[in-house]
Amino acid sequence: MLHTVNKSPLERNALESCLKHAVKGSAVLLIEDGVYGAMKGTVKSSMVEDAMKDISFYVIRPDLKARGIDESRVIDGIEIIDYHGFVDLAAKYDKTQSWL
Amino acid sequence: MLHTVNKSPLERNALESCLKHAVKGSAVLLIEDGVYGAMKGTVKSSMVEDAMKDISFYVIRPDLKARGIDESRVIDGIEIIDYHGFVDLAAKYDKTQSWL
Amino acid sequence: MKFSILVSEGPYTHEAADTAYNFTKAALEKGHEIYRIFFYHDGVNNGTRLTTPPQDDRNIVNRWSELAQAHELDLVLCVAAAQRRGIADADEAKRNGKDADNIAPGFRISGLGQLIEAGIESDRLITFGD
Amino acid sequence: MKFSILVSEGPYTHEAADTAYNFTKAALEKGHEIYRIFFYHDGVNNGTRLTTPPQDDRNIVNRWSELAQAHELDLVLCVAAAQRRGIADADEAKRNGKDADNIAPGFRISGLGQLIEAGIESDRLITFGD
Amino acid sequence: MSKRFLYVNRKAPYGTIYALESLEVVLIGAAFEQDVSLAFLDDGVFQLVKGQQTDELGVKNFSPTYKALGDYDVNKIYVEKESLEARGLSLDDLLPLTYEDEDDDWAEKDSIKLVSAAELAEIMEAQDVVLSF
Amino acid sequence: MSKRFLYVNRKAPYGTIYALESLEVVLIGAAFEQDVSLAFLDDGVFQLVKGQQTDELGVKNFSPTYKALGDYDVNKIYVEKESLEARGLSLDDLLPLTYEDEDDDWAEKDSIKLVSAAELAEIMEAQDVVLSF
Repeated sequence: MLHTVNKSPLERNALESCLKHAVKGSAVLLIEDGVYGAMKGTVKSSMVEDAMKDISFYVIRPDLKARGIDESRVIDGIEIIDYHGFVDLAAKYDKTQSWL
Repeated sequence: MLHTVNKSPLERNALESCLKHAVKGSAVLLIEDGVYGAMKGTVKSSMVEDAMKDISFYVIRPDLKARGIDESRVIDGIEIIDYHGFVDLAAKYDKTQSWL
Repeated sequence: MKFSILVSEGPYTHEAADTAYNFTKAALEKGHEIYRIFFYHDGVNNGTRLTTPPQDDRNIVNRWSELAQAHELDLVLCVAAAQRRGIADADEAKRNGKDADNIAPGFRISGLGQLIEAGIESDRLITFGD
Repeated sequence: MKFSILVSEGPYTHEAADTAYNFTKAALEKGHEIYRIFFYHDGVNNGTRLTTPPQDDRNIVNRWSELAQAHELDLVLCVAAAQRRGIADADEAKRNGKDADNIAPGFRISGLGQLIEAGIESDRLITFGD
Repeated sequence: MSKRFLYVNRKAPYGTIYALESLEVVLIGAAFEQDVSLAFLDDGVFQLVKGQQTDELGVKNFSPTYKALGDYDVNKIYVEKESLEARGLSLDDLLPLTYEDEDDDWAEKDSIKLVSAAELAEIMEAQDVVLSF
Repeated sequence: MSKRFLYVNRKAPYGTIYALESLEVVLIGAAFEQDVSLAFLDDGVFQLVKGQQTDELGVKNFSPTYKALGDYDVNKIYVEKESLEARGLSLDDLLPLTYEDEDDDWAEKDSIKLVSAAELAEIMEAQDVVLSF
């Protein structure tokens, strides 16, 4: 399954709840304000880094750039994609769950 | 100052941030989904109980009742008020800050 | 005491519109003056007369219109926010080349200066939002 | 592959409407089929023709209408959600005794069954909301 | 061929309309004879708290509608244990939701199934369509 | 008599419109010659991050407008230290916001003042009107 998270992990519990419910082999795509979850060096970074053992992480580049987050600040191993990549993920995984 | 909080402390950081910025002698009014912050026995109850030394807490009864939260579940020392009480608080304190 | 209210969310989706209404009603009942109610962000959606809520639910828009009429309230929709979200009176519709308007009775459209002025002129300004 | 999209928030206030649009455009560019775009909750506010956004900003409503025309998209506003929020076509306006309607070109109003049907008939249903 | 639909509820009632409008989708969806489940986790568990009284707030109390779900053959209602516990709640605090099991001489049975986060994760993974509100 | 207005910004930009529409209020409010301050805390500090590029997203980049605030005599911009640190940010990551001090021979000075949560609490308490978006 592909999970999308569009909330900042510093404001809401959506990412944390998502990671608690994403099984091994699933993917998490960070979109909109969710891209703050892809940043290195925040108080929530380790939560994502720990989850990367079992889950693939992706983040939307147009959302990163709009917010001034340079790619060098993205946690190593998170793949940066555009909307075409989002479509590919949505097609690859059999279903999508949005953590609103 | 009167602070109002309308978000569940179990979903968002609004109550926590409010309590970090409420000085001694100020008041916090829990409204809308913020009334979940008035409940005993949740993982966030102690945060409120600790803050009660310096801050007065109030909660809106119509919001508690709508959500099925019996008054017996409200943390001791939090005063339960209606909208007239809200108006009185807004008049008593020289300004109101909404933690949206 | 002189209160003003800022409503930042639309009807039904967030409770803000209900809380703002309940607060306003209570303030009036206690003899306070409501200097102005300013609708900003999605709050401008409180001012459309095209809503048809279910019969067993409250009619948030009509409730504002009736309270405004009963107490001569000044209900102001922010023009910039209203343009973004498609709330227009006859003048705005004409200016923007629209073939219809949808503002509800008792509301008027004006600028953000009306919010600042409310903050200056009122004893208290209370915000209800998300 | 056959995609359907659920849009749960209105234009401008939340990014959901932008992400849904960008996703839809990308899916079409990649040759996928968009079976339906269903607008629910405040999402119905994407379908009002009365918006007038600032000239230097995107026009979210027109963008949907143009994409619908170019690709024969099925843009459906939930009738119950639209009634609550004041979005009406000519039929709805007449039925509910309203003197105006505000639906934008390319949108139609229908029931929630259209969302369920989209979930059944499409390979993927993706939700964008708050 | 019927699809497995899961409705995920993570938001508290009344503060926002999502709980109410989610329920409207579930009721309409019940007519389509798909395999329907509901999940309540995080603040979504508050939707099922019993004793809701909305008259003073002036809004519609929609919680009785949950009790009608059994009549619509919606009887797989998963409530997350960890979410309840974090909120100081137990099953006793929730609406009693039941259905009559036609395969068991119409015996009345509980619709609510208490599950762990790990179990809920597997339930989510087993669906065809997941709708979140 | 002028009032002390504080605009409190706690939300990230672009995900929601609050940051942009808050800035519109500040610009209009600047014409009223009140005593104006802005506070950025929690995710609000993200509003001031430099290097925002919105062309790929297809929305308006409003961050240059913050740099114009000094020209409107809006030069008390409080940024919370704890909020920056929790997000792995420092002042170097933020837009350089300055103003020309007419009381000091129009010298260019920093508008941003880094404050602790405790200091910000006192600043909030010292206002007449607090607007939160």
